[in-house]
Amino acid sequence: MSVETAAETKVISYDAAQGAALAEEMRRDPTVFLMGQDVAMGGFFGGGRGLVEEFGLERVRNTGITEAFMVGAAAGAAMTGMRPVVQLGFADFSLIAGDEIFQKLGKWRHMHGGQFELPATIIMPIGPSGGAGPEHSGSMEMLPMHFPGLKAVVPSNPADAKGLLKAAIRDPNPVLYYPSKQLNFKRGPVPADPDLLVPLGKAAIARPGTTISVISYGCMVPRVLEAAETLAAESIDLEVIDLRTLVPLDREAILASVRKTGRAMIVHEAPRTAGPGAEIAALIQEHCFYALEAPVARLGAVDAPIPASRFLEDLCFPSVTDVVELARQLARA
Amino acid sequence: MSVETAAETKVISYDAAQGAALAEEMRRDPTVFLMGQDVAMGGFFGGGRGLVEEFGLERVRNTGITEAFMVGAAAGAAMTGMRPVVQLGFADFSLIAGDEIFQKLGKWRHMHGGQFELPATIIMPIGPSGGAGPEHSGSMEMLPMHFPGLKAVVPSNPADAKGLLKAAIRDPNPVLYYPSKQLNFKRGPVPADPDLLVPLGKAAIARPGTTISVISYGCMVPRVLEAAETLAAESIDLEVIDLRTLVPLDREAILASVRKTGRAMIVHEAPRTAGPGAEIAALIQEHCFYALEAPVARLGAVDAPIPASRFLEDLCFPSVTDVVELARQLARA
Amino acid sequence: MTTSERAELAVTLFTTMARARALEDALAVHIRDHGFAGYWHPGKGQEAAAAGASAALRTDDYLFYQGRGATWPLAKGMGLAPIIGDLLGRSTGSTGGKGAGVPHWADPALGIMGEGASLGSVYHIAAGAALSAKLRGTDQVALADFGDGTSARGTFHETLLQASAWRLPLVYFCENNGISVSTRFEDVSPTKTIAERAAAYGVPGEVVDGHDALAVYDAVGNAVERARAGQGPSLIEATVTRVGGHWEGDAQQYRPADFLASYRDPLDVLRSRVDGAVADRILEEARDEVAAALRDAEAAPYPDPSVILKDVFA
Amino acid sequence: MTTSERAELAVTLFTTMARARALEDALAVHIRDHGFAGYWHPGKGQEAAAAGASAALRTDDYLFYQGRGATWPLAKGMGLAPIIGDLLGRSTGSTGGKGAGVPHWADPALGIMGEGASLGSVYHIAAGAALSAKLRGTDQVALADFGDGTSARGTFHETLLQASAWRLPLVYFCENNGISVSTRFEDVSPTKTIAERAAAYGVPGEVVDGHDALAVYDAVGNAVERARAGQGPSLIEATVTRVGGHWEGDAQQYRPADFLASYRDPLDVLRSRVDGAVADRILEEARDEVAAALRDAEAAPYPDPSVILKDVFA
Ligand SMILES: Cc1ncc(C[n+]2csc(CCOP(=O)(O)OP(=O)(O)O)c2C)c(N)n1
Ligand SMILES: Cc1ncc(C[n+]2csc(CCOP(=O)(O)OP(=O)(O)O)c2C)c(N)n1
Ligand SMILES: [Mg+2]
Ligand SMILES: [Mg+2]
Repeated sequence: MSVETAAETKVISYDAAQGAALAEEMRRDPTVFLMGQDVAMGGFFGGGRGLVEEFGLERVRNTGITEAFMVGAAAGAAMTGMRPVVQLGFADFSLIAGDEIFQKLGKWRHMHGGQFELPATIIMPIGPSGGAGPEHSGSMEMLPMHFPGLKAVVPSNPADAKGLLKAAIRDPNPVLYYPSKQLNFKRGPVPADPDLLVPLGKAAIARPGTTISVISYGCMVPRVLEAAETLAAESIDLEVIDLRTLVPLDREAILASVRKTGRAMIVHEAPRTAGPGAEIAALIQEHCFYALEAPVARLGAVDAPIPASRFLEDLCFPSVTDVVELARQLARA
Repeated sequence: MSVETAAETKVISYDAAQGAALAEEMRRDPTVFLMGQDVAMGGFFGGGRGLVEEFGLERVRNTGITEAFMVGAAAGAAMTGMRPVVQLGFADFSLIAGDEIFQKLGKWRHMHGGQFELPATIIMPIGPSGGAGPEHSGSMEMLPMHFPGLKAVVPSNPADAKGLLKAAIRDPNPVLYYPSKQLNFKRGPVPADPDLLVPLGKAAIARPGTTISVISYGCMVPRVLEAAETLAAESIDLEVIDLRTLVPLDREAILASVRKTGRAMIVHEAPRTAGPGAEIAALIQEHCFYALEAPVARLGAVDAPIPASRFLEDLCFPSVTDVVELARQLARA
Repeated sequence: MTTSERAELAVTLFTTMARARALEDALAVHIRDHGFAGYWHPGKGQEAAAAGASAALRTDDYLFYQGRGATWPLAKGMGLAPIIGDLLGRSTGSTGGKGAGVPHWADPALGIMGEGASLGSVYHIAAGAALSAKLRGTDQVALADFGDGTSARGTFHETLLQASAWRLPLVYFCENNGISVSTRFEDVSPTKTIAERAAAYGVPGEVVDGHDALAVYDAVGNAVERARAGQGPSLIEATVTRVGGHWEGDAQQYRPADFLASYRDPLDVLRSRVDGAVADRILEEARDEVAAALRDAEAAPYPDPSVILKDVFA
Repeated sequence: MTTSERAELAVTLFTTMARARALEDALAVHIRDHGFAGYWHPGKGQEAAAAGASAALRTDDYLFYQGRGATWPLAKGMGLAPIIGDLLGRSTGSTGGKGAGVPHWADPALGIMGEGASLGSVYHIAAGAALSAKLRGTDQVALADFGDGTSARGTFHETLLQASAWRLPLVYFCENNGISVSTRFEDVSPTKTIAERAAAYGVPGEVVDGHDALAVYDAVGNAVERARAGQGPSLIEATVTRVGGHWEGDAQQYRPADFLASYRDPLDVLRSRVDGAVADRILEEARDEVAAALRDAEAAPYPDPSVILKDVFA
C-alpha cells in the first residue's frame, strides 16, 4: 500500500503532519528523541504541540541557543544507539552548525572505515515566511547535494511531510529534512496508518503530461500544478515531477520523463545560480542530449539576499505567472 | 600593461606569491592587516614569512583557534574603515565560520540598504595536500556561487596568485580567496610591479584551441594543459579557459569559446555533483544549445569524503589521464 | 557629573524611553488593525536598559544591538521617520525599506551599525569594530548587546576570550529578561548570572537593575571608560523584564505565573527623577510624534522592486 | 584501591606509555627514512596524560581523543597492528587504512569513538554520547580530550553550558602543553589556567601534573565517578609538555628557549613506582613489539581503491 492509495486519511496541516510523524516514531521506538529550541512548546512553527505531554522533557528536550551543540550532540547520540531528531528553527542555521552537519554527521561513518551508523534527522525549515528577513529565509538544500554523506528531503504536501519524516527517522543515515515554511499551514489528507512511509529516493509524478517535464520540489510543486491548470487550456501539458528527495536523487524518474517530453524545466525556491537546478540541468543534458528539443530551463529565487520586507520578499521567488510564462516560451522553442 | 606582458618578473612559488601580495598591499595601505592562526610564523603553508618582521604583531595578528571570531571580526573591522585579510588554515573551516561568511559578510551591505562597504579578504586553501584527511581537503568554492554577496577567486599559478590577491584586497567587497594547496610549491614567473593587478571577473585563455573548450581553474589548469599536449598529437586541440574568478563568473569568455568549438568540458577539484561545473554546464546549454555538438561533460572529485591516506587521496581527483580520456570521447561524440 | 547635568540626563533618558514606549503602544494597535509587514519582537519593559546603555556611548562609538523593541536606534539618535519607515517597509526607512519586519536599522554616521539576526553573530562583529578603532588609533568603543538566551552561543566565548587577550575597547551588554522565547534562563544556565562568567575571561562582570536607566547608564559608563582607557572589555548584565510575548501575537501559553514578579515599569522608576509636569509633557509629545510619524510612514511609498538586486555588491 | 592494585596499575600505565614511546621513536625513524603516508603530530612527552586518563575509563565508556601521538587508542585497548596499519594506510588499520595520516582510529567495541579533525568538534559529540548513556539509563561516561589551543573554540562553551545544565556524564580533559602550533597559551589566554573557567559553568575544575600518570588517573577517576553518579561534568586540565614539533618535520623556528623548562619525562616519573627490572623488560618488549608491528604493517596490503566509495552511506 502506498501513501497515494492509503485507506484511512485525516486532513491536517503540513506542520501538524510533521508533529504526527514525530509522535508515531517516538511511540514506536524508545531511542527516538527530539532536541531544539522551545520544542517543549511545540517548536517555532508549532508542529510539535502535544509531544512534551506525551513523552516528557527527557525526550522532548529544550536546548539553549546552541545550534552547533545540538547537531554535534545528535551525532554523538546517533553513534551510540539513539535516533536523535534535531529541530533547528531555520535552515539558515545550518551554516552555524556547518562543521557539525557536513564534516561530522556526513563523514564520521566513512572516515572511520564504516564502523558507525549515524541515524540522526535534522529538521531545518527553508524559504520565506512573511518577512523573516535575509538570515531566516534561506534555502540550503543544495549543500547536501555537493557535500557527501547526507540524505536530503523536501516534502511538498502534508502526506509527504509525514511519510518522509518517518522514513528519515528510520533511515540508518543522517537525513536533512527541509520543510518549506510557506507550506506550514497548508492542509491536506494524510494517511493515519503509522506504518506507512514515503521511501527516500523515489520521486512522484505529481501530474502526468506530455509537453514539458517540470522538475520541482517543496513549496514550488503546488505553484507548478496551478500553472499546469492554466497551461492545459493552451494545450501545454506539463508533466510535474515532485522530487521529494534530493539525495539520493531519483535520476531515473527525471530522465525517463525528459526522454518522453523532450523539454525540461526546473523550478525551486533556492537561489537560481548554482542551486539544485544547476545539477539537474547538467544531468539532463548529459543523459538526454539527443532527446532535448530545447535547452533545459531553470527558475529559482533571485541571486540576492531576501529583504525582510514582505512586500519585496514576495517578488524574490518564482510565481505561478513566472512558471506559466517560462513554460510557454519553452513549448514554443 | 597586463600580467602576461609584465616587464620585470621573478620566479617564486605560488605560496610566496601570496606573501608578496600581502606585503605589497600592507606597504601601500595602512588599513590592511592580517589575522589568523600562526600567521606570525608565516601561516600553515608558510607564504607569509617575513611579514611580522616588517609590519609587527599589531598588523600580523596571531589568533587562537577561533575561526568564527576571525571572520566576524573581519566583518566588523571592514565596515569601520579597515581592510582585514583573514587566513583560515583550510577552506573546510569556512563551514565553522559559515554564518559569518555567508550570512554576515555576504549580506551586511544589502540588508542594511547599501550603507556599508565590507572590503575583507578571506584566504581559504582548498583541496588535498598529501594526506590532510577528509576534514582538511575540501573544495568549498561552490558556496559563494550559490550564496550571494561574495566574490570568489581561485588562482592557477604564481602570477595570478599574486595579482588576484592584490585585486581582492583592493576590492570594496568581501572576497573569498581560495588558493589550491596542491600548487603551494609550484614556481613560476611573477611580475615585480606592485601596481599590477589581475582583475576580478576576467577569465584567461590559458591555451587557444579549436576542438573542445575546457573550462577549469586552480590546480586543474596545469593538468588540463598537460593533457592538451598529449591530445595535440592526436589533432585534438583543446582551448583551455582558466576562470580565475568564480564570482563574478566570466560568462562571455565561456560562451564565446563554446560557440566557437561546439564542445565543452569542465574540470575542477571540487566534488563533481552540484559543484561549480553543474552551474557552468547548465549555463552553457542554456546559451549555446544550438551550437553544441555533444553534451557538456564534467570532471570533478569523487562524491565521497577524501580519505586521509595519501595512497587513496590521489585517486579521488581528476588526473591528466582522466582529462585525456574524457576529451577523446568528447571529440568523437 | 553635576546635579544639573544629572537632571538633564534623566530628562534625555525619559524622552527616549517615552518615545520608545509610545512606539510600542502604537505598533501594537497598528499590528492588530492593519496586519504588519513582518515579525515584531516587542521591547516593552526593557526600555531603560537600551536607553541607559546607549546614553553612555558617544555618537562615534559603535552600537550593535539585538532587535527587541526600538529603543536602541532611538537612543543612539535615529529619528522616528527612518525607524518606522523600515518597520512598514517604506522607502523612508533607514535601509530604504529593505530591512523591514525583523528590523535592520542602521546609520553608520550615528554609530548604529545594524543587526545580525542569527543571534550571537554580533559579538565578533563588534569586537572587529573595536579592533578597528584600536588599529586606527581612535578612542572609539564598541558595544555588543545580547539577550540571556544568546549568551549560550559559542561566539560569546570565542570573542570575549580573544577580546580580553587583545584588550579591545569592547563592552558586552546583556539584557537578561530571564527568558528566550519560552525557555527560562534557569533551565539552561548552570550559573545564577551571566556576569559571574566574566571571570573566566579575566574581565569585570557586573549585574545592574535594568529597570533603572540611570543605574544602567552608570554601569555602562564605567565599562566604556575602562574600554576607552585601553583596559579592555567588560560585561554588564542588566536585569530586565519582557512584558509582552516573544513576538507580537505570541499566545504565551508557556508563560509562568511569576514572570512579572520583579517588574517595575522603567518609566515609573525614572519619573521620580524628573519634574512631574515635564514628564507629562514629554509623554504627550512622544505620543503625538509617534502618531504623526506612523501616519507619514503609512503615506510613504514602498521602494521600487529594483532595490532587491541593488547593493548585493559595492 | 589496595597498594598491590596500585602497583599493578603503575605497571599497566608504564606498559602503555612504553609502547606509545617506542611507537613515537620508531615512527620518527620511519618518517625520516621512508617518507610517510600523511601528517603526523608527535605526542612524545604527553604519554602520561592520555595513559592516566584512559585508565580511569571503563571499556564501555566513550573516548573522543584529539590526535596527538597514539597513546589514547593504545591505552583504551587497541592493538599495535590496527594503529600502525592506519598510520601506514594499510588494510590492517582500524579504519581499513582509510583514516591514515591524520589518524581516525576507532573501535566502538572498545569505546574508541574516533576523531574530529576540525578541532573542538568533539566536545558536543562526546556530550551527545553522554546524553545517549543518560537516556538509555546506562552509567557510561564520555570523555572529551582537547588541547589548550582548542579550548578557545566556541563549542567548548556551548557544550559545557548545556552539559552542566543537563548534568551529563561528561569529562572535559585538557592537555595543556602551553602551545598551539607556534602560538603560546599565554598570548591568547587572559586566564592562567583553563580549569579556572569551569566555575563559569558551575562545574569543578582542577589542574593536575600531566607528567605524572598516576596523578592524572586519580583526578580523572574522581571526575568519572562524579559523572557516573549523575552529578554532571567536570574539567580536568593536565599540564603537559610537547617535546617535539607540532608536526613531524616542523622546524620550530618559533620555539622559545624556555619551552622544556618544566618538562619531566613521564616515563621517568612513573618508573620510580615500578620495579626496575620489570620496567627494563617492559621497555624492551615494547620496542620489540613495535618493531614487529611496523614490519607487519609495511608488508600488509593497501586497501582496494573501491573503499573510497564505500561507506558513504550505511
Ligand atoms: C542563532 C539563532 N538561533 C535561534 C534564533 C531564533 N530566536 C530568535 S529570538 C530568540 C530568543 C532570544 O532570546 P534572548 O537572547 O534571551 O533575547 P530576548 O528574545 O529575550 O530578547 C530565538 C531563539 C535566532 N534568531 N538565531
Ligand atoms: C578548527 C580548527 N582550526 C585549526 C586547525 C589547525 N590545527 C591543527 S592542530 C592545531 C593546534 C592545536 O593546539 P592544541 O589544541 O593546543 O593541541 P596541541 O597541538 O598542542 O596538541 C591547529 C590550530 C584545526 N585542525 N581545526
Ligand atoms: Mg531573553
Ligand atoms: Mg597545545
